[in-house]
Amino acid sequence: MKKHKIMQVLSKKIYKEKFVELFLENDLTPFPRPGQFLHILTGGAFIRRPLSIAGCTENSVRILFEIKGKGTKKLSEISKGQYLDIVGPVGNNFPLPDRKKEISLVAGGMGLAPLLFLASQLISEKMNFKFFYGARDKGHLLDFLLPKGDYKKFISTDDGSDGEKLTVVEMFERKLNNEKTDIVFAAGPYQMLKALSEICRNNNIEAYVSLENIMFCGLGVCQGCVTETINGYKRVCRDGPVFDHREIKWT
Amino acid sequence: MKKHKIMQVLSKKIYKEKFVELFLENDLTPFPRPGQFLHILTGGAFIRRPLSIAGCTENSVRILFEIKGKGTKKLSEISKGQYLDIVGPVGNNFPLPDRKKEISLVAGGMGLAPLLFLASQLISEKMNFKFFYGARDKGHLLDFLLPKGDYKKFISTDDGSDGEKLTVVEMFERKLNNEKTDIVFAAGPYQMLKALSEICRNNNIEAYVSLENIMFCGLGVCQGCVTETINGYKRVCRDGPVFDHREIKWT
Amino acid sequence: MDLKQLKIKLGKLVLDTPVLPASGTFGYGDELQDVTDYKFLGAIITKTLTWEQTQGNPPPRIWEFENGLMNSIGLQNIGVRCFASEKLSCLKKLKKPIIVSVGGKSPEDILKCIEFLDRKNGISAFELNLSCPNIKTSKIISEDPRSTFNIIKKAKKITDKIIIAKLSPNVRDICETGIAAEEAGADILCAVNTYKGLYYDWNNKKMYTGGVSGSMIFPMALRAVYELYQKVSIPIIGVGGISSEKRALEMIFAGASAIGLGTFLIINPELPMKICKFLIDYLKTNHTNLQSIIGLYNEKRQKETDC
Amino acid sequence: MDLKQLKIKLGKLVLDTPVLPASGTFGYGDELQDVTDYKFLGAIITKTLTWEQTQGNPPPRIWEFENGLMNSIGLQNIGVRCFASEKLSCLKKLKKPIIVSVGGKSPEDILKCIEFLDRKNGISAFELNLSCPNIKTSKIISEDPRSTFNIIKKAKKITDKIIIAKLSPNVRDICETGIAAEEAGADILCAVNTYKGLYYDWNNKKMYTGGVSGSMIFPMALRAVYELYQKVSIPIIGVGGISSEKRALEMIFAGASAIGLGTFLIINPELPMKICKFLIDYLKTNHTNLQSIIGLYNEKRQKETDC
Ligand SMILES: Cc1cc2nc3c(=O)[nH]c(=O)nc-3n(C[C@H](O)[C@H](O)[C@H](O)COP(=O)(O)OP(=O)(O)OC[C@H]3O[C@@H](n4cnc5c(N)ncnc54)[C@H](O)[C@@H]3O)c2cc1C
Ligand SMILES: Cc1cc2nc3c(=O)[nH]c(=O)nc-3n(C[C@H](O)[C@H](O)[C@H](O)COP(=O)(O)OP(=O)(O)OC[C@H]3O[C@@H](n4cnc5c(N)ncnc54)[C@H](O)[C@@H]3O)c2cc1C
Ligand SMILES: Cc1cc2nc3c(=O)[nH]c(=O)nc-3n(C[C@H](O)[C@H](O)[C@H](O)COP(=O)(O)O)c2cc1C
Ligand SMILES: Cc1cc2nc3c(=O)[nH]c(=O)nc-3n(C[C@H](O)[C@H](O)[C@H](O)COP(=O)(O)O)c2cc1C
Ligand code: FES
Ligand code: FES
Repeated sequence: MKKHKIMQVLSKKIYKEKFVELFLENDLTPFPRPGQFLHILTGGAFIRRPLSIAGCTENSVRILFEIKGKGTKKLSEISKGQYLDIVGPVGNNFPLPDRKKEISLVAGGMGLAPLLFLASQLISEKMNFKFFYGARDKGHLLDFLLPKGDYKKFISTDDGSDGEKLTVVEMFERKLNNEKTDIVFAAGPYQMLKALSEICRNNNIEAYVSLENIMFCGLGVCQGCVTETINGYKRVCRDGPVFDHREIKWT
Repeated sequence: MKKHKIMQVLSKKIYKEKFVELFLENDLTPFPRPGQFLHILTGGAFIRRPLSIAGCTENSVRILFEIKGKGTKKLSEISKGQYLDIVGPVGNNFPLPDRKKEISLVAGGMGLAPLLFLASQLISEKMNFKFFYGARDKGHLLDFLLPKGDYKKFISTDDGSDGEKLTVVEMFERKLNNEKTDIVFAAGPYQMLKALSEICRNNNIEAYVSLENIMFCGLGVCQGCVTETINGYKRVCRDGPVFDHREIKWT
Repeated sequence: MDLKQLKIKLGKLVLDTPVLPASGTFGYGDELQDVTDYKFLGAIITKTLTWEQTQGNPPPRIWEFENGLMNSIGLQNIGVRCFASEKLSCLKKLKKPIIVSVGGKSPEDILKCIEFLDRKNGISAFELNLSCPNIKTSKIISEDPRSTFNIIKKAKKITDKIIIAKLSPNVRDICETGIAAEEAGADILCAVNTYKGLYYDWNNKKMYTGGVSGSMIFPMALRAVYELYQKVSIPIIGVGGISSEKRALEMIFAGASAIGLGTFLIINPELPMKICKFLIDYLKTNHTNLQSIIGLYNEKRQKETDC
Repeated sequence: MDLKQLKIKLGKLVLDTPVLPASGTFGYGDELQDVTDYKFLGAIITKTLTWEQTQGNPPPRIWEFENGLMNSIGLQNIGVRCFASEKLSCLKKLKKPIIVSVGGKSPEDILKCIEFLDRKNGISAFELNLSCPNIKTSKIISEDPRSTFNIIKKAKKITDKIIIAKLSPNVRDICETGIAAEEAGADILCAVNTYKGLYYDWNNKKMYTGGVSGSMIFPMALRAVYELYQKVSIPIIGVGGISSEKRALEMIFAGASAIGLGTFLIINPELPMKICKFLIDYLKTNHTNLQSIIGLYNEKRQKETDC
């Protein structure tokens, strides 16, 4: 029984009313890698909810989520000191890239969460990268959560209320000439990833994207979360959530 | 739409950890009579829960309940200012007795609730009566809630931790010689009422008892709450909860 | 709230709104006036009546689940004759179509009820309860297409009033009985009655059988209406676990021309009002009308059967 | 915790505990070792395998209710041959009886699987999935007693291994198929698979069909086992909505010799442990043994069929 855990909430913060950051006692084995997620019983919904690991130290695990519906609503009401029923860490992870490559992280909306973890890892590995991050509007922008470090940040909002008035994918494309990219790590809504995939394909850029499907088991045993790939249906929870963008049959 | 109400909690008290008294804004029509009850959506259980009206003024309705299971547990967590979804007042009532009769109220456990209301009514009508009240033990005894007034009180507990060490029915029987009774109004557990009925029958005492069956509609339309009587199945929620004890086929 | 646009015709049965009470949680029809606003109800329906007065099953009769209820009332009722003499005249004053639910231990009993009531004024339709799981002495008629066909056929011979066949969901394929009912001449189908369930009481160590209703049966009831709508062309009253405005509309999307509220009429007496309001808002926002949204998302409905 | 007293024989199938995983939420059998403690499970069971590798249905495949789940996986699996070469050897190391669930689009497909696997070592039993509601190209075999009888009869001819018939609850009377299975020689019944349901998705305005599982189906599943126990004498594995220790025991009281956990094995991976603990406590407090409490409160079981 290594992956089913009851973990204590160490601290909780709420940003802009609908974004919640929890630090949990780190009881996870093996040590999580960026891209992996926790499958959490929220109390507000019948099945667990998948949330990316947004950061991890020896002592604590960080999650960051938007209040969307019944599950995340209930989860947002938890207090410091209370416990969460968790399965994790689960899923695969972003592959660690070659040092020599030009790396870009591209986050749309709450796709920020897994990329925060990846960014911290790259920083501690002293690897260079660029961070592209876009949100709907200023009220949805959590750029203050980006880790400190010596890397370039590009911020956009769909309505221009902060940063550039572009989608994050448009921004990424426009900068391509000046900001060379060999490999992309991306997370966010399906349509955003699809658009990004197209650009990467056209520009011959390697890209790994993290998908968000509805999940039941989160453990690879129920076949509930599949996405269509060129190799047939694959489980987002176990074969993913991170996929080489060329493998996915975008719909 | 007169009997389906959203009523505000005016105040709340908890006694001995498991007994809860709520005063609700009195929005009820017609004005409730002793014996009637409210059918309350607790939030903790699928169907409503019936609770006797334990008192009533122009401005407020009082209920008094023991935390028994999921419904009453959830109900006990309500706070002043919050609202309850209520159907009521429903059920029949204790018949107002003849002034010339010797009246006894006999309450076992939470049977206290409807009899508190009846006692207040008798007091305000300036009618004389005796109050017999028994509980399991001291921890279950709420005799401090008995209304002030010039009437005789007899208190017992099953284990003798307070009052006489008798069941309330035994106590009632023993006092019969000294404390003449013509008519009894009783509420409490089924077995207690059954024993009391036997005594009343043997001593030719008139008796009205309030039954507690599981109820769905509380309105007389589903036939779910019936009890067997000499006149066939009768609905406890509508034909009762108060029955002439001779009508009931005790099981 | 302008209810006019909620008027709907189920064949000859004209309803002010598509929101109906379900049989068994509405008493004999006029008892809930001080609890729910009848304005939002399309018709009155009675508890299932039998030829003789019926005692019903011994208590307990109600058991509770997290999201539903099990009952074993056993059709306790005053009998059709007593109903006709004591209740019917009050119902007429409500100025709504009166649907009388009839049932019994045998097809003959049911037909006797219809024959007797057919002579009374003011009744719009008979709902044949072919699906009560709680009468221990007889089989459920609508578990069998032949028996369903036979009783409807006979009923149609003795009355010109509208015949609604209330179907059991405890079958392999509800279309088998639905089609049988349609072929025999039923005017309307009502689907579904309760699901056969069991409850174990830890207090007295006893098992109780009964019929399960409430939100927990909704996905199955919705499926039943969806399947029926693809195979029959008479209107369907969708019943089973409707607990909210959204679920009422889903039932209509699946193919119901009207919906019935049983368990949740008691739990939330304001639900008829809320459903009417929600429907009106939906129709307005989507520039459509009630008739057009019946079966709207039931893509499999064959065009041929659409008449 | 002394598990010895939870040992139970279902005919020739000997289980360390009566708590089993249900097919479809346990992968190919060895994947949940880092989530739930296998010590508390009486056997290993596989996802239903088909002769050819199966793609399954297009996503989405999972929908959620307040107290349950609907799935339409469509039997995605690697196929029996790949299973035999890649998975079976790992399963043997677990030292538990291995139950292989087999299914397919036709009876022939199922029989082919059994014929092939019968030659492999280490398999204790075949569970014939006669009840998957999510294969759109074929009828559910166990909706029909004759088809059920036929396939079991044929299966018994080609293997000496234990045959478990997994039954559909989407029938008029599950005893009809249960008896057919028994008469054809089935060693054990497994009841029930999922209930046919429908889900409407407001986001994309689509209706999805699937099979409903989880707590909401428990009273119906319990009833199915209760009815079967009165009519058949082979052991029954009770499955459907078991969400707690109490409900596991209720299933046993109704007549199940073992119980299967599907949905709640995922929701609460500690449930097998909790059920074992609860059972042991119950047996101790009541000075009894597991065998004696099977069907204990199923008062209607005929003494004659008790063998
Ligand atoms: C691998 C993975 C990692 C994720 N990481 C994060 C994260 O770090 N932060 C974050 O804010 N969100 C994350 N999500 C999305 C998050 O899981 C959903 O927002 C959440 O499950 C919504 O639940 P709810 O009960 O609040 O909403 P619901 O009331 O269920 O519905 C709201 C919306 O969310 C969708 N949804 C419901 N359940 C799921 C599910 N299991 N998976 C995906 N979508 C669902 C519904 O289709 C609906 O449109 C992640 C999803 C996946 C698959
Ligand atoms: C007319 C009437 C008036 C009542 N007045 C009072 C009162 O004033 N104060 C008070 O403390 N209690 C009163 N009761 C009893 C009260 O309704 C139950 O204690 C309460 O419903 C238990 O609900 P629960 O969800 O907390 O318990 P549950 O979790 O449901 O179960 C706990 C126990 O309560 C029993 N129970 C459950 N539902 C009902 C129900 N609807 N009716 C009766 N018993 C039930 C169960 O069989 C079980 O043994 C009255 C009951 C009736 C019928
Ligand atoms: C207490 C109760 C009594 C019922 N009595 C009847 C009845 O007399 N006749 C009938 O056709 N259906 C009866 N039903 C079934 C309902 O009409 C309805 O078909 C079923 O409950 C499913 O709908 P629901 O989930 O909205 O309650 C009864 C249901 C309940 C809960
Ligand atoms: C996601 C999922 C997949 C399933 N796949 C199978 C399967 O492959 N074969 C099978 O016989 N039953 C399958 N079932 C049915 C379960 O084995 C079980 O019979 C049913 O879910 C009822 O039990 P539960 O309520 O405990 O889940 C599946 C159920 C679920 C939820
Ligand atoms: S959610 Fe079960 S396999 Fe992915
Ligand atoms: S609870 Fe419905 S008639 Fe009494």
